[in-house]
Amino acid sequence: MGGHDHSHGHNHSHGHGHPHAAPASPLAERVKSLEALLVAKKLVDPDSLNALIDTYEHKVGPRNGAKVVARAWSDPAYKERLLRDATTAIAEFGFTGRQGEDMVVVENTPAIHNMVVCTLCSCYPWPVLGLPPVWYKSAPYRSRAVMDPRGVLREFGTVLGDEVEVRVWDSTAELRYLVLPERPAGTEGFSEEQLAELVTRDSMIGVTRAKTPESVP
Amino acid sequence: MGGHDHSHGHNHSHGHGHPHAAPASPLAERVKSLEALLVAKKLVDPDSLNALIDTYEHKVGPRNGAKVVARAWSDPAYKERLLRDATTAIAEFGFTGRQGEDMVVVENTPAIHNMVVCTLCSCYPWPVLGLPPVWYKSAPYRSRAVMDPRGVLREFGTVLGDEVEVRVWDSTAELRYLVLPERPAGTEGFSEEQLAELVTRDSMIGVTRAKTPESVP
Amino acid sequence: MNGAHDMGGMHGMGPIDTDPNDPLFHAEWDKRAFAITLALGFHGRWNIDTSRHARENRHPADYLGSSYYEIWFKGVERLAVETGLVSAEELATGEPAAISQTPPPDPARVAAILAKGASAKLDDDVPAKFNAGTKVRVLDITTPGHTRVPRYCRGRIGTIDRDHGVYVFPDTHAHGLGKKPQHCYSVRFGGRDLWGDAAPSNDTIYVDLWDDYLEAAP
Amino acid sequence: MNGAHDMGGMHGMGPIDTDPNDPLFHAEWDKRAFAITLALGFHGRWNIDTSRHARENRHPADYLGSSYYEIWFKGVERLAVETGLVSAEELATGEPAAISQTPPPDPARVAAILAKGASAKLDDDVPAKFNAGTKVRVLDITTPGHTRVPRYCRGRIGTIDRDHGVYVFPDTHAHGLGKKPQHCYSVRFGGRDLWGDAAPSNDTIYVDLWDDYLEAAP
Repeated sequence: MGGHDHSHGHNHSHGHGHPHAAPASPLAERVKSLEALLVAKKLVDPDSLNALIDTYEHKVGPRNGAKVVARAWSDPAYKERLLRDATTAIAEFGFTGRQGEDMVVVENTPAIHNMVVCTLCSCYPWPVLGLPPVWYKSAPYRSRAVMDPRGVLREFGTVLGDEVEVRVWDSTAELRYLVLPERPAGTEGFSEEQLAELVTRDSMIGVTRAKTPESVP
Repeated sequence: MGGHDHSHGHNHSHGHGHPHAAPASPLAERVKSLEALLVAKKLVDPDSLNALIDTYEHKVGPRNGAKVVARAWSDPAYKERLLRDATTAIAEFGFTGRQGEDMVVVENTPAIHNMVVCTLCSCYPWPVLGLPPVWYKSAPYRSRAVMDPRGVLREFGTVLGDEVEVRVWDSTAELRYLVLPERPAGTEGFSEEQLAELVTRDSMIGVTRAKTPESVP
Repeated sequence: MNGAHDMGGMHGMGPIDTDPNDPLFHAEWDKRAFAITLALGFHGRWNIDTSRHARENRHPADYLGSSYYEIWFKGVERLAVETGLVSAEELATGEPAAISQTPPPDPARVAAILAKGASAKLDDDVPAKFNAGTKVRVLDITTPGHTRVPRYCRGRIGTIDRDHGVYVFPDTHAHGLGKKPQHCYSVRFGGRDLWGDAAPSNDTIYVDLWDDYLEAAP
Repeated sequence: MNGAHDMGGMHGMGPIDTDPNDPLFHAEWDKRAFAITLALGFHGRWNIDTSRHARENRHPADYLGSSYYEIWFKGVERLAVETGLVSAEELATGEPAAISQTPPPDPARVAAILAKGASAKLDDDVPAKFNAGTKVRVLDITTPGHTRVPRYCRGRIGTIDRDHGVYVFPDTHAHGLGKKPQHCYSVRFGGRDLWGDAAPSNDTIYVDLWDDYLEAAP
């Protein structure tokens, strides 16, 4: 398997903007076959595989990040800690570890809009956001976020004034970036739990704003 | 058909270093169908299609360029004209026109080795060399000729000393480049016809040297 | 556009098939695709820059997954429809809805048409911005449209090697925006100026570039 | 390597599917491919840079034509064989020839392993070459190996925004050549310095880059 993998026969339609098309059956068979081999060789434990999937399907996801954001909106001292040393401040919630070992939080303001991309692969802050959405890993987003960020934002329905500075963070190293969205107007007196309801995954990647109170039923 | 063509189903194996694999049958059908349509609409004349194919399969090819090179090797005044104004000097043979309207000839010497590529598509001097070979149009050659020319030359069996300057000509405009290879040793007294036998297509692209008299039966 | 066609400097494309006896055409359909492209071009509905853009302007997976004449064929299909020579419905059904009112050239004239060609060199009296020997920097222009500046030389500093004269400017010509006559030069780059200090000191790369792509080196 | 994975600045990739409800996994096999990759990684036979290179180091047509977890799966197949965890014959036949002598971690420990992670930050006392506010030029390094400099910023001039501290250097770490501890910075580029004057004047792009990628701006 050294050198280049020139395997043929895989379903090329995946590359044409339809990454969630039904998989080519031969690939599903190859995955199943490798898993069986690794289990038979006692290299992996099936319970570990299930635990890994369960963790990122059900336990670790953007609700973690929403709690961090809601506290930063509520507690100026926490926000100050978060912007100064994000890793430690986020660890106060117990959100630590893999693909979030070293965190940076960047703050959106009326004058500055931040967004995050990984042009080279799919780096993403797992402990606070879970696994990245398909679009974040896709060629259209990775290719254009650094070159035409305002066009990308418009595609997400986010229209910025020309006077707003756009800052794009390309995650080329092991720093993982979380955007602190602007706190929506009309949320005075909201509890952290109420605020967290307004914080979406996409707003913490920086492609949308947080929800407004009016938009939440 | 505006915008991007996302057609699926073509044979992707062409892209994996096997550009001469048998074509996907649906593509052959599409070509046949378009030709029939264009003929029925009286937009193309079948005799013209045949004439075009016949021209570049049988009439225009690297033997043209070989005549130019052989004369430059034999006639110092011609060589001077060729290097000063290649278009006019080549037109003395009647080799003119499409994809050779404006020619440049670059001369190989013991100190300088020239080679030609078109990284952006497949620009090539048709009147003197005919249509380009598959490798010239291929991703491996186009990607590496400008970045690792000595490695590419080694793949063609052409090993240069470190002291030799390599000049790569990327045909990004409408100038078309022909390499004047070094005249091989041991060809004193050869006629132009004999010399032309030593001039290969690849030597005029600059990926090999001209043949030696010993190598020709 | 920054597309898959802009291949200079890419890794991973595999070895070169250097077979000197590899045939020019590998199937009947690729001969026909080649000839159709040239013959339909005789109608003058597009120029060489338009047709290059019709080939390169596609999803990189499509470009890299297509054979050479497959790309030509997809390009001519697109051009035929975009210029109205063929309707989208005719292309889909293969059934002609109308006969062309402008006949193609007589087959007897094909050889003469090819021998004449169509030079992109112009007689316009446009002054050159640079002289041979001048150091220039390639502008960092990024356009979704057609351009002939390879990415590998953008932002890099080179030296004007020779002035080819005044030529059609492809970035406008490909999009129906005129010939914008201007000088085209051969610009010489040191291999190390493009690829870093690991490149041999005596590799040089010559790229043909137009005035609009260049500025005086800072 | 300059591969298809280095996507910043490419055109033609089509629209973004912005559906906020698109599921993380789309088939059973991609969940399993994900979990296999992490679980096999617990053996410590490769690091994150090795595994990134195993995914990116393939023909661009293969990379662009594969779905996300398809690339992960091809990567872990390659790593398993290259590190000897699985033989090529075992992979081909699916039949185990030998049982592993080093057991995988207890499933009960998975959560703790994930929560601990593996920081690439190092305590080594290495001096920083640059300070925040310094103008730097990204070196024109071209390597067939692993690197984390996107092509779009090579040769460009930016400003050190902040010093992240000392980190593992991926170019050596991916190839078993050590951690080569050095400072990693966030480097700020103006959009116009990367894409030309048509870019908005107030677009800024921050790229994390290591000392070995940078020189003082000329």
